[in-house]
Amino acid sequence: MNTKVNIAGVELKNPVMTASGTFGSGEEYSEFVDLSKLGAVVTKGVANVPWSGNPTPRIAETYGGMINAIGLQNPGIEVFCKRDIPFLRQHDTRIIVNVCGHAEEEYLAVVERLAEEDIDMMEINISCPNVNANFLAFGQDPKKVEELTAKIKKAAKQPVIMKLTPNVTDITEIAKAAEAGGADAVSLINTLTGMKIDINRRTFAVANKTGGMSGPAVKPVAVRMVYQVAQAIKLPIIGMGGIATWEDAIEFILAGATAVSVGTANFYNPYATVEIAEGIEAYMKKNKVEDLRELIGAVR
Amino acid sequence: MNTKVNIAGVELKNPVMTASGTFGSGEEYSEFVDLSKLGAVVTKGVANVPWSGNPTPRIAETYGGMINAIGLQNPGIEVFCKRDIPFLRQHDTRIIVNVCGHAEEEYLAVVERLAEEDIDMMEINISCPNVNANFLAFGQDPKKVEELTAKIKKAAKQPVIMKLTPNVTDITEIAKAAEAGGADAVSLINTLTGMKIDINRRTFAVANKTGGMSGPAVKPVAVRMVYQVAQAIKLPIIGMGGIATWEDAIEFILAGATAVSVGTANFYNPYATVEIAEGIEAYMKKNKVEDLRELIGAVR
Amino acid sequence: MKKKEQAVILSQEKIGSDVYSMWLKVTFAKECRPGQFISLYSKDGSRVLPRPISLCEIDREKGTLRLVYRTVGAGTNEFAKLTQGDTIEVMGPLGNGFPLEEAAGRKVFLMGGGIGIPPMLQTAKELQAEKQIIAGYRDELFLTEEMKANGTLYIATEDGSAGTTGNVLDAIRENALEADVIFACGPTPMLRAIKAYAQEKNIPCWISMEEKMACGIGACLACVCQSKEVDDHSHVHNKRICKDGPVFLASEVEL
Amino acid sequence: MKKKEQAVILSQEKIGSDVYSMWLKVTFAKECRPGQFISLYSKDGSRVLPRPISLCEIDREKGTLRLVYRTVGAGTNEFAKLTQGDTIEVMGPLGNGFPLEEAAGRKVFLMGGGIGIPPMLQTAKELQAEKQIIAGYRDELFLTEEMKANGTLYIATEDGSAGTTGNVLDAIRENALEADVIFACGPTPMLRAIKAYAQEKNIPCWISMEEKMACGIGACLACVCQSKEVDDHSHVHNKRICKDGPVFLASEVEL
Ligand SMILES: Cc1cc2nc3c(=O)[nH]c(=O)nc-3n(C[C@H](O)[C@H](O)[C@H](O)COP(=O)(O)OP(=O)(O)OC[C@H]3O[C@@H](n4cnc5c(N)ncnc54)[C@H](O)[C@@H]3O)c2cc1C
Ligand SMILES: Cc1cc2nc3c(=O)[nH]c(=O)nc-3n(C[C@H](O)[C@H](O)[C@H](O)COP(=O)(O)OP(=O)(O)OC[C@H]3O[C@@H](n4cnc5c(N)ncnc54)[C@H](O)[C@@H]3O)c2cc1C
Ligand SMILES: Cc1cc2nc3c(=O)[nH]c(=O)nc-3n(C[C@H](O)[C@H](O)[C@H](O)COP(=O)(O)O)c2cc1C
Ligand SMILES: Cc1cc2nc3c(=O)[nH]c(=O)nc-3n(C[C@H](O)[C@H](O)[C@H](O)COP(=O)(O)O)c2cc1C
Ligand code: FES
Ligand code: FES
Repeated sequence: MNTKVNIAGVELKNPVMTASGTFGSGEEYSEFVDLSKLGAVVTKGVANVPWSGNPTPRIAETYGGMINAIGLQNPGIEVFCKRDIPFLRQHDTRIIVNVCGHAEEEYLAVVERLAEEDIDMMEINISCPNVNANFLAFGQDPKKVEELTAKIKKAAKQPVIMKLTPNVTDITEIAKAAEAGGADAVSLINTLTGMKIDINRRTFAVANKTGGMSGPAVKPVAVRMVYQVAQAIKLPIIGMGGIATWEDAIEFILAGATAVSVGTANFYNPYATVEIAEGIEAYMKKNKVEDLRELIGAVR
Repeated sequence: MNTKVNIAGVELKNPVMTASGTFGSGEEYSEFVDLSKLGAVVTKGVANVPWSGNPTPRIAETYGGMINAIGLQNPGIEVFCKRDIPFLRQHDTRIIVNVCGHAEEEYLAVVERLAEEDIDMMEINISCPNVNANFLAFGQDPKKVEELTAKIKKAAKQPVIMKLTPNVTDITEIAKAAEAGGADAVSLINTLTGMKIDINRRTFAVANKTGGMSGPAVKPVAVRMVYQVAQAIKLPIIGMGGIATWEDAIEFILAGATAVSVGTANFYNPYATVEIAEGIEAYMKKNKVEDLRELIGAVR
Repeated sequence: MKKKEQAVILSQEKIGSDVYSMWLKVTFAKECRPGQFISLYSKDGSRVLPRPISLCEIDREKGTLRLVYRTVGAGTNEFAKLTQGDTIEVMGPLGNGFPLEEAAGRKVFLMGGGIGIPPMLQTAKELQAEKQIIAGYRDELFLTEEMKANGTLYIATEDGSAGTTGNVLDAIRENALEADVIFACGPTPMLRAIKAYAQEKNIPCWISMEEKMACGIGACLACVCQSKEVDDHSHVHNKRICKDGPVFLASEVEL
Repeated sequence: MKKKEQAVILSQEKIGSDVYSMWLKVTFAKECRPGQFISLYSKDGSRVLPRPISLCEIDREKGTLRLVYRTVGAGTNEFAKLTQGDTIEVMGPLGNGFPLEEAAGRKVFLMGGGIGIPPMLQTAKELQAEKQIIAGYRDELFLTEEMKANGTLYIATEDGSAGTTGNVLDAIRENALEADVIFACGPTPMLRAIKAYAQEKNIPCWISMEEKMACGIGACLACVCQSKEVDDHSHVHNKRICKDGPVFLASEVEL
């Protein structure tokens, strides 16, 4: 039975990865799960310099999920390379570094710095506010996406995954732009922009007013977008958004995902990633699926 | 204490209405609630001729919500005018007729037919697939929205509410288009496009493949959009999307909604609408809010 | 009048490897008819839709209802864990029920397949007629004693472990049974076969249908089936199973 | 090592009009320290985030923990309904706890305000020092007997119904108390005032802080507070309350 999948020439032992920002660089969760049992660890977004992130409260619970406005707090690429990559390399898993920036130069600085590092892929978070475009995200403008992808691809030594925001009219247009720019894969979905108001304090539940919604509540939107993108482009897709069980993971794979990321679910089940990897295997055994790849995009 | 609100010159006794398609034309729910206690009843979408809707299964449960692809089944405007309007007129509530169509002419036919009818407002569902634009919805294209709004306003004898779809990059752009076209109010959100795959049957959970997601799970997206639109235009806003309790209703009102619609919640609590109206009153009493209008958009 | 209310569980019993029997105390038992159903609601806020379950028995004196259901997913598995004294949100009575008057005094088949068998019990109990109850199981039997007490019971099992090997129609043939009227409930392929049989024999046949439901009362148009004629309410060829059904004259609906 | 597991409720008691005391059986009690907390999880799938609750007492022999909490929202109200024998998902032990070694043998204030009082109980039980426990309440008292058994208890109430009228600092002044070290837990305004007092008196002061949490283990960066110095982990002026705290040296964090 084969659970291996291949993304841009990088083989993952199984399709289960972590969603950026929900798993740090793996250290904290390594008390709960053996990182070597995961297809890949995707790290928290890292920028060229340290970012302080947003004021608190940074999160709020919502029905069946949460909103967060962490604001991409990170220690900067230097510390990350010295501390987090060596930690992850001790484990038999793939390392995917999530990259953020406020402007093209910032992304490129990180991508270039990563060239010499022992990492397997990078994932470019294009939902970051674009300081040069009134804080609309890069990922909402297909032209910007294609340009940025092309520039990153030129600078990058490792395969590039473009991570798409769901806050768009037509996700296939954005996915096609990433493909046209030369991306090796796409991942989706990042968070849905949401808001919660605390009616007792009569103010916003997160200090940033809006936040990114994640968790089981968003799954139908994510599955729909993975399916649409799978019909629109040829690149491998990493699916995420509300995955909490192996059933959820299979649903994304049937919709067209080659691999899946587990995010918010880690918060209420720190064993989720490994349980999902094991659940997928059990499902394959029970349903006599010889090769996981048979399931990818099998529902059309 | 004043709970009355005014939308385009129409006074509602309280801000609680029903969400189109979840409440029929009120008859079925009148076994559970006194329709005269509601600010308005918004009817199921009606077209110029009867529509058969989609094949079954038409709905599926999702985490904290549901997806539906009813496909706007309706008996057509003639039957509607003869049967449903007289039924609703027996109650002391406002009648808002939700209108759907596949093309401009179809909308206009309904709007014109309604001119002579005793209704209070109409709500135009622009999330319907536009047969003249590859089945993208009218509501995803600001130019189309402005055009359609202008034409409807010209034909309409009653105030016109444009009902916005959330499946867009920038909801304020669409809201501004409705305002520019002359709309009297906007309502939002319609359903978020979602998908569910049944991993046992290995097929789509609803026959139509995709469906519209609704229920408590979508509330943060809805609140965010109501807030954004409230900052962007001057028209009154009817807020909806996951409202199930009076707390939810207050949250929408604080975000900028003048009135609120209750949809999916009716399905699991047929008393929800009246409970919410009563809950708002109790909240006002407890917090010494003399006039509900003080709360509209009070969180900024 | 329909109500949504908190019902109290009087008893819960496992009567098969995945079949449960539950008695509930409700305020509306007096208004219930055989073939109707109630909606059950989950206590877990992540599940917002109702689970429709048919009435298996109605005790109007005591104000109680019996439900017999199979655990197939999260909702029914949650219900199976409830015990005496627990409460559950229910809405009912829903749907039309079987038209007993059409069968009174006649020779009747009451046909149930699998988890479609339970509604036939109260139907049998109330129907004054020559009752031939034909119950089709996969393997395990349930409710047979109660059925025997209310009619002549014929059993079919797919695995041949009891009665006729095969389905309910095989049981009819094997026992050379005949009837003037049919009431049936079960999976769609079974209903389709029964409809064909009734057409062939030219006897009136009422079937109880299933579809995913949201409102349960006819407002949302989720649960339609196709009707032969343009329906009076919808003005298209659709009938609402929750309100116009779940029991339909087989000749009037497409299966 | 941290664990997430199903804990069994050994007892649940209402000890105030909205304050509950619960004993839980867990596997990790031996590793728990005063000032640490555990995360509790709702059984309702619509609520996915943890509810962090401080350890009020630790019985390492029996492997049990006591929590004392106030019902403020859906989660805590759900927990309050649990009774003996029920189970609840918990994760722990979390956070750093109070640095008992910094106070051992010295003259200490253990200051708790409102629902910040409970963690002071286990702290008092374990600390070998001259313990002056100062507990500030709005009106209703709770845990006073247990506190008295583990130190000299001074009470302040906002409504003046017991002890000093006012807050914990008013109680210190009224009783002319002094200390070499402070451990404190309570609402932010109280902590802010205590920090100022400690600064003025030039005594070391550790405070336990609160923030909304998602992971509870330091991975998500939800629960940060501002630190004076660039933090070693974050490399910005942020410390994680769930992992680097909840107990911080007051002079090192901004309030
Ligand atoms: C009129 C009617 C009467 C019924 N009577 C009985 C009965 O007496 N005993 C019994 O065991 N079952 C009966 N069913 C089927 C029962 O409703 C489903 O088995 C149950 O809803 C499954 O819920 P779940 O959460 O366990 O499964 P899940 O599959 O997790 O449910 C997911 C969603 O699909 C819906 N759903 C799943 N299966 C069905 C189905 N077959 N029909 C309608 N909705 C479904 C659920 O209500 C829920 O909204 C009846 C169905 C209908 C329509
Ligand atoms: C380290 C720490 C220790 C705590 N110890 C105790 C204790 O011993 N006793 C006690 O009664 N309370 C304690 N609290 C506060 C307690 O966590 C909240 O009262 C509780 O989470 C409220 O949950 P709810 O569902 O009832 O309220 P809701 O307001 O419905 O909760 C909604 C969301 O906000 C979060 N939240 C609400 N209030 C707080 C808060 N004050 N701090 C952090 N998150 C919050 C909840 O966890 C949940 O995610 C502690 C908090 C922290 C951070
Ligand atoms: C607390 C939090 C922090 C996140 N930080 C990042 C980030 O740094 N970079 C990124 O690309 N996505 C980030 N995300 C988005 C997730 O990686 C993921 O796309 C999203 O949460 C949907 O998956 P889920 O529902 O499984 O959480 C974050 C999500 C959460 C909840
Ligand atoms: C079953 C169903 C049918 C609907 N039909 C219509 C419709 O005919 N016209 C329309 O404008 N919106 C329709 N909607 C959308 C609702 O009016 C509402 O915008 C949406 O469901 C969000 O609100 P809720 O979360 O409270 O349900 C329908 C929604 C549901 C669930
Ligand atoms: S379930 Fe709504 S019409 Fe039947
Ligand atoms: S709650 Fe995640 S870092 Fe503290």
